[in-house]
Amino acid sequence: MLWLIPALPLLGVVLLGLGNRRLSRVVAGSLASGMVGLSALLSFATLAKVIATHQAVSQTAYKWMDVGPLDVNIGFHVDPLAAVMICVVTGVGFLIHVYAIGYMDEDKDAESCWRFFAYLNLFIFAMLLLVMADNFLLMFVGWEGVGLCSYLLIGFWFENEAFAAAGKKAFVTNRVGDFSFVLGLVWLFWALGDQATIDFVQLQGVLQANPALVGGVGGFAVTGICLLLFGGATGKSAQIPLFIWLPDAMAGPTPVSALIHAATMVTSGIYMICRLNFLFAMSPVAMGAIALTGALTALLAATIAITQNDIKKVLAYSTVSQLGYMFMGVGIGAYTAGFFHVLTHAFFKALLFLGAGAIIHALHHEQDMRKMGGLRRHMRGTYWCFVAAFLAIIGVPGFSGFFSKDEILWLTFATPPEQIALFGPGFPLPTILWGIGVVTAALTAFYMSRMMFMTFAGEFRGHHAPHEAPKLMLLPLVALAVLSVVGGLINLPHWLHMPAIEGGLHHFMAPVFAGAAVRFDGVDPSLEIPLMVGTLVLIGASVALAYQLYVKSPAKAAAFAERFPRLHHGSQNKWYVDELYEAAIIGPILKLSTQVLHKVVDVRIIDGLVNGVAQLTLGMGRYYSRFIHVGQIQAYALAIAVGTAVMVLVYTVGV
Amino acid sequence: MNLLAQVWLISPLVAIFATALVVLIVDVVQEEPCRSTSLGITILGLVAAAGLNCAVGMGLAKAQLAFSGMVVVDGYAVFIQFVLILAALGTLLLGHDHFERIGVSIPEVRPLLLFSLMGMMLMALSAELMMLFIAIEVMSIALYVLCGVNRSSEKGVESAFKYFVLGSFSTAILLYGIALIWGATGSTQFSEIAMWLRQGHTIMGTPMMAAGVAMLLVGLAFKVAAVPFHMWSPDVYEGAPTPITAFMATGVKVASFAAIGRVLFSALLLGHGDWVDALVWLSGLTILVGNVAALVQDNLKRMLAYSSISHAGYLLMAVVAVSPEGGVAGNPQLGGVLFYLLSYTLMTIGAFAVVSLLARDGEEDASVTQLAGLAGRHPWVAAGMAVCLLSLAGIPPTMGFIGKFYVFTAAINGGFYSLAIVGAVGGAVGVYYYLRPIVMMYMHEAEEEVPMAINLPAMGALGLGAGSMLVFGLMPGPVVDWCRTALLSMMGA
Amino acid sequence: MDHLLSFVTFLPLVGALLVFACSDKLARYMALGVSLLTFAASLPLWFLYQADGRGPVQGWPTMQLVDGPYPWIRDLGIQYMVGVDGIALLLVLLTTLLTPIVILSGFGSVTKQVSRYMGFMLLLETGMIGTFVALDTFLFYVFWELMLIPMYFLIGIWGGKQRLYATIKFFIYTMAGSLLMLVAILVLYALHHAQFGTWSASIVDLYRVNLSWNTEKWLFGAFALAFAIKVPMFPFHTWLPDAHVEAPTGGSVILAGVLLKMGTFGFIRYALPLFPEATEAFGPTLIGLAVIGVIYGALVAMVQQDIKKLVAYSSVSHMGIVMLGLFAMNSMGLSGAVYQMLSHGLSTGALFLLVGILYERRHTREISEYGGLAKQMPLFAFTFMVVMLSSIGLPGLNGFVGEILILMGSFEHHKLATGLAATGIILGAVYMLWVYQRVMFGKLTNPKNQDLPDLSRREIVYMAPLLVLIVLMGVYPQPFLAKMAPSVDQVLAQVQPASARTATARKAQPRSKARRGSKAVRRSKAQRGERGAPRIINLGTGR
Amino acid sequence: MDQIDLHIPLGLSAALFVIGMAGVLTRKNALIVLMSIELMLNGVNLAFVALARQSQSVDGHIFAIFVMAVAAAEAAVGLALIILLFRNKVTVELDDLNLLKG
Repeated sequence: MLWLIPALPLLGVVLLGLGNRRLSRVVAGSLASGMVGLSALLSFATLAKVIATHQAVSQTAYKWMDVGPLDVNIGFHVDPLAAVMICVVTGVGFLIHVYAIGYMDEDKDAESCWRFFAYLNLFIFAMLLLVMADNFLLMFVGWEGVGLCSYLLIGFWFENEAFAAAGKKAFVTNRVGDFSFVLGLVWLFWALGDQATIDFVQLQGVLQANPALVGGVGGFAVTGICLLLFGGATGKSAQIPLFIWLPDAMAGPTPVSALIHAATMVTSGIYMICRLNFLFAMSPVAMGAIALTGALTALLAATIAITQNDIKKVLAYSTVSQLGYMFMGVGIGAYTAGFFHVLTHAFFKALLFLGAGAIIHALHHEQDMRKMGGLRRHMRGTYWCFVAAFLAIIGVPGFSGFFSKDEILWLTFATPPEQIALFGPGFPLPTILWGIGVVTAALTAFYMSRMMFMTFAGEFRGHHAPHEAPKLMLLPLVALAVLSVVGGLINLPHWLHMPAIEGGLHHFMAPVFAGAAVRFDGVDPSLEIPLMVGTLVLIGASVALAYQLYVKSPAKAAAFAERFPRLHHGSQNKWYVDELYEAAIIGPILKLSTQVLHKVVDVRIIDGLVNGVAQLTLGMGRYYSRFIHVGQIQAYALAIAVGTAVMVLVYTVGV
Repeated sequence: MNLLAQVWLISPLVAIFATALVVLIVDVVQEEPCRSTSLGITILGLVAAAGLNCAVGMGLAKAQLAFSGMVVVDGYAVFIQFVLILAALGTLLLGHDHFERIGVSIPEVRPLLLFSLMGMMLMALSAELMMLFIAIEVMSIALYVLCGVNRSSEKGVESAFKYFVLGSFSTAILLYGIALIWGATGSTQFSEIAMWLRQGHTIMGTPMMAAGVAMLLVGLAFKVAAVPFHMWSPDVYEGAPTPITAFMATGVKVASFAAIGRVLFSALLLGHGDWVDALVWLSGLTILVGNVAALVQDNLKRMLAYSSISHAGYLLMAVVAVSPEGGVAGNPQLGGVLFYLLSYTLMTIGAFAVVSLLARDGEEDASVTQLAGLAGRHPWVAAGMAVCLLSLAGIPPTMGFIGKFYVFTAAINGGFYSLAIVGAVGGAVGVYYYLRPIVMMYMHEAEEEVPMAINLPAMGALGLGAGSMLVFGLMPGPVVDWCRTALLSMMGA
Repeated sequence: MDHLLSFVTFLPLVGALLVFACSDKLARYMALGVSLLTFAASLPLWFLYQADGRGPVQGWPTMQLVDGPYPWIRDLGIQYMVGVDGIALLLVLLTTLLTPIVILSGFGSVTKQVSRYMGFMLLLETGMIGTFVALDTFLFYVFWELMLIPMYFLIGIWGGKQRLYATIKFFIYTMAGSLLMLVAILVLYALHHAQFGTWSASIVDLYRVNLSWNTEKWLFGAFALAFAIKVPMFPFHTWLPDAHVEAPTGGSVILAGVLLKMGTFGFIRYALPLFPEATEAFGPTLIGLAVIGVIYGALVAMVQQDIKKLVAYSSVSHMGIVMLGLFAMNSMGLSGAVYQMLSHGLSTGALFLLVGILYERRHTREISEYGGLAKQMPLFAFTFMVVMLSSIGLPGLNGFVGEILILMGSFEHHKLATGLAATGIILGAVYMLWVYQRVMFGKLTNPKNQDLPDLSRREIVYMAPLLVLIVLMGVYPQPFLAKMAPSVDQVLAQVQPASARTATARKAQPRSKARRGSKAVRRSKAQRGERGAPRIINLGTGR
Repeated sequence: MDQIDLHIPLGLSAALFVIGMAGVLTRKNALIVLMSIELMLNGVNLAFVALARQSQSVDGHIFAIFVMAVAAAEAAVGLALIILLFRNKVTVELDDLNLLKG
């Protein structure tokens, strides 16, 4: 019954498509949610089965293509990793669908709601394909499918040029990643030579049988392949250098941001790396690159987030930053930790977005935090849910975010340098990464508190009075709030000394990551607690600072900005990355195409040559008829005479 | 062999002669020349000649010399005579009421045409150089007159005079060549010249012979309008009345190539010695100059004149490529020349039929632009013209393409690769000007409606041309067979 | 059944003759009927063709449904013989499918000289099918040229403002190539006679001709030029934008859908099997051109202001990918190439139809004239979206299958080229999404677009089958791939160069006895004798 | 019979022929051009006769007669055309014949 899980949302798409205009918002919404809900149930059933049997479930639908050495099925393979992921996708997805029914109520063109929900369902379908695929190509189908859906959903209000442009930007940026992903995939395929396969299970078998195929651990081939694949991940999961699309993606309706650009799609990069852990583990260099990229992205995004005023933008950059954490986690080989953060992040970030959505909805699509404030009183429910998420993300002990983030930080610190030998084994990369991680944690705490205070604290600075969100929207919030509080339980750290339940996720995932040869030992475990405490102190401090700047004396904040205008503007303008790309890449290419390729090469040179030849021939004709064929008998006779003379000479003298 | 048998062999010629006389008398005795009767008689005569021709061909076991070796009758001659009669027939049809339209009403046109036809047929028959010379003169002198038959037209007279001066000039050269060859070999009989060569003499080896051959070739090259001896043809074609132009474009070419073929194959034993190279050059030049010069012609007749020059080039290509030894046995390319001649004749007749339809009240300069929008007014005429032009351009599925295929194969089989490539390039160039009338007819609206004197005989000629292009383009088999046997019969001789 | 193929080939011709005679009103339905009949007649081919069956041509099992040989010009050893292998079969079906669609689309757009238009369309169909099925080089050439004439008229009569320039350019460009090809064919034809003593233009006989390296070089050049112009490959592509822009919708669709495939098909059927060494030697060059074409086409397409020009240049880019697959010299690349030919035919054809639909309503192709249409014509926007996605190779749609197969295939031996060509993935998305955004999204500003009607029922009818196929061929390509697989391996077996092909070998070897030693050895007559299965075919042609 | 050296008569004939050619090429008057052509033919005749003398056969003489006859016919037509020409153009200068060109 595995195939039903993706099939149901697809069925939803079809039904919605057939129903189209005729379906009201509620009908369309409930149909879509129903489909996702059903597949959610199936997913949980599958998860239960996997947990119970400790066996991966797999199923082959039909043969997709069989050409030469390539033999691909439409087939699904659900191991613990996938099982958990599909539950998150369908579960969170379901909640967000429900939420969307409420959210879309005042959409300008109510009759296009069906479109919205169809896209959402299509997204769920694609995402499930990505997660459940048993081979590279099918995964790639989902991989691009989610990209398409995000394109469609970002540009959902396509009458707004900017939104449409944002959609395009997202798709194209993703394509850049896909380009690298495909090359990695192809290279891997041929590297395997006679045992070429793209089936994940077989692939793992082949590689473990003889790693020499890809040049052994740290081999050139494997490093190249891993880097290319990671390139794909940077596109999908908004890492340096391809993170630019995610903030713009906030143009889409907020539920979309919550589902696609926080909870699920953007984590598919991490998921892919976890899936291929056995491959990535073979290339320390690539691992190092991944970890470093993750860390830097986390830091960069955080620095931008602290100055944004658009509530969704803040969340967007915080997402990018959190994704950076995850990559740092998987980069150092702490796959479970990384994936753990994927889960918790899915809960609290979705919650944050939905909360933000509720606020925006309440304020009639006002997103500027400077026009908010004092909402604590107006929207209690939303407020408390928001608080839960807030505490989770800044990593207050006991909340889900704390456990996952802390595990990543500790393991980063504990990683033996030679395992992420990007700059040679001697280089203390782990420590540096850890440092970045801590700083980022502090920054996170700062900008999140800033957001909290600017929206909920103080007096309301907007116009028409806000109202609490409708039940339909509140329920998912509550559900997610609960999850973000208790989510940590699934993988409690060992220092709590609760052997019964500690590291649940860890044990569950163990078989998946068995192949990855990453070990954390040789570092004194007793250091873990002090480090953690240190981090907590920093976090507390930054919260306090934020309180100072944004509640106690808001003037200070402005003054602070005055002090360092460069930094402030830089941060506010996202360090001008977009402008850089525009100037360095897009502009030149367009210029080249128009000015050189089209106007010169095509029109002038090639066509010029073609027409030139034609003109030359015609010219010869004209010359002949004007200057040679003059109409004088004796000229003709002369031609004959000369011709005769030549012939005679040639024949007699034999010139 | 008794005289009667010999006369029987040349009976088609006799028939034509008789017809000519009858028509002459008929046209003269009637105070006001009644076209249809004389046309009827002429056509009857031609048909009769054709019939006799077939009969002679049927009864022909092998090549037969007649009149003490002056003429030879073989499959080759029969085929050529057939094509010639066809050309004459076509000319008569398309020119049916042409002369009235341009205000020429002298009775001698048809007799002269028939006399010139006799000359042409004689060229195909002659087995001896002097005979050939006389045949050429018979053909030419009649044509000189025909070109100038429109006495009121300056162009007509000019063309006639140009043709006359240059024609007799080249004839003199040809004649000198004959004299030298005779001097060198001691005979004007083709067979004996061949014998002389087989005895180990070579053309290049004997200066007198070499010079003679060179001048002979020049004389013939002039008749087929090969570059650089071509310059008369565009002027003459343009100036002469369209039907006469058609007749020159078809008949003269066919007859001259018939003569060239016979001389080269059965007298000069083509393929021995490198004197052929000159012909290769002629062929290449002719193809290129003809096509390139045609590009810029707006006058249809002139354009067709240049096109016929380029076709002469392709025909030369076919001629030089056919080398008797190695080839003869089952070499399918042999028929190339003849097949090309036939297809060329038919499509040219078709094209000129349309040109003649454009002529009216003394004015017969047909410019390409006059065809504008023809497809709208006379779809069938346009279609026929289009087919003929595509065939001239050598585009399948037309007879013209088979002809091109033929000569190219011959050239390549003979190892003349570069010549074949020149031919291909020329063909590509040719496409351009062959398409221009089509563009006019189908893709332009007429700014000024050019009236067309649609008449049944002319349409018949067009139909004959276009129709055979398609029919024999799709199933050329039988014609191909005939051509091959015809040529073999001559080379066997 | 023996003559089914010939029937399919010549039915449109007969139809054309009838249609020419019809009145305009009748002609429409007449033509539609004939083309539909042809399509119906061609469908059985799919079922009759047994991918793993054996055709009558000895040593060429994949060549089936053969009709003939019947002597045509006995003297020249020219015969009528038609048949299809898996590759030609699919292309024939593509042709018979597209023609009725095009004719239906012409109902609205063609107003003057309708009967002629329809007649030429049918004539064209015969030409195209014939080119795919001909098994005699002479026959092939006849059909090859026969295609030109109707297309020439279609562009010249029903085209846009610059139609005359465009159509003559198209005709002469192609003619120049084909004439040189004709010369090359004739050289083979003469050599065959020289070596075997019989005259035959049959392709199977010509496969057996032994060539000196020097000859092979030049002949390959001639063939490659003719086909490269048709494909069109950079730098022989400049006729395409003009022809496409000026041609009427139907013309563009057929041009992009089928005629361009003639070039690639020519490579598969003629240039590669006839000249394996040359293929091996010049492969890199052609791949280089193909890659340039991919990137160049995409970049130039990106900056076009005219939708049709944009699509035209995108064709250059896509066909570049196809060429890359062709010269990958392994089953993945070649299958990918063929598959891409099909999907390009469908998606680009559909694109031109859509542009035509716009043009019919607004009589302009300037992108700037449009904007915000998605609101006004949602159905149109949806169709456009699907087609666009298929053309940029979105996984799950037909475009992807071919593209990925080609990339995977070509990567084996041409890593750099593949890497460069893969940028097409990005660039394709850029220009397509960009034009979509400019045409469909944003506010509907231009008052002229205020009340454009959405797709009419007729338009839906002829777009639907394309959409269905686009999805089907993406979701379930295996049947198509299975149909062509043996034929692809057959071709590879004939082209199989010396350097052993690791991956393809696994699949291709069983079918192909083709293993040849070093160049030097390979040139030797003996070895040339049995290179690839078809080398031992003898149809006993000629006398 | 005493053999004579062929070079003299043949040389003379060649000279005649070339002079005739030169006349055709240079003289502007149609009549003179016509005469030049006759001159060329006479050159040929001389060659025939000379060669006949050498090969001890009468063929050459007969050929010469032939040529004269034909030349006469040609001349007749030629003169007629010249008259026609004069009627049309009131001149017999060859340079005035240039309607047809290109």
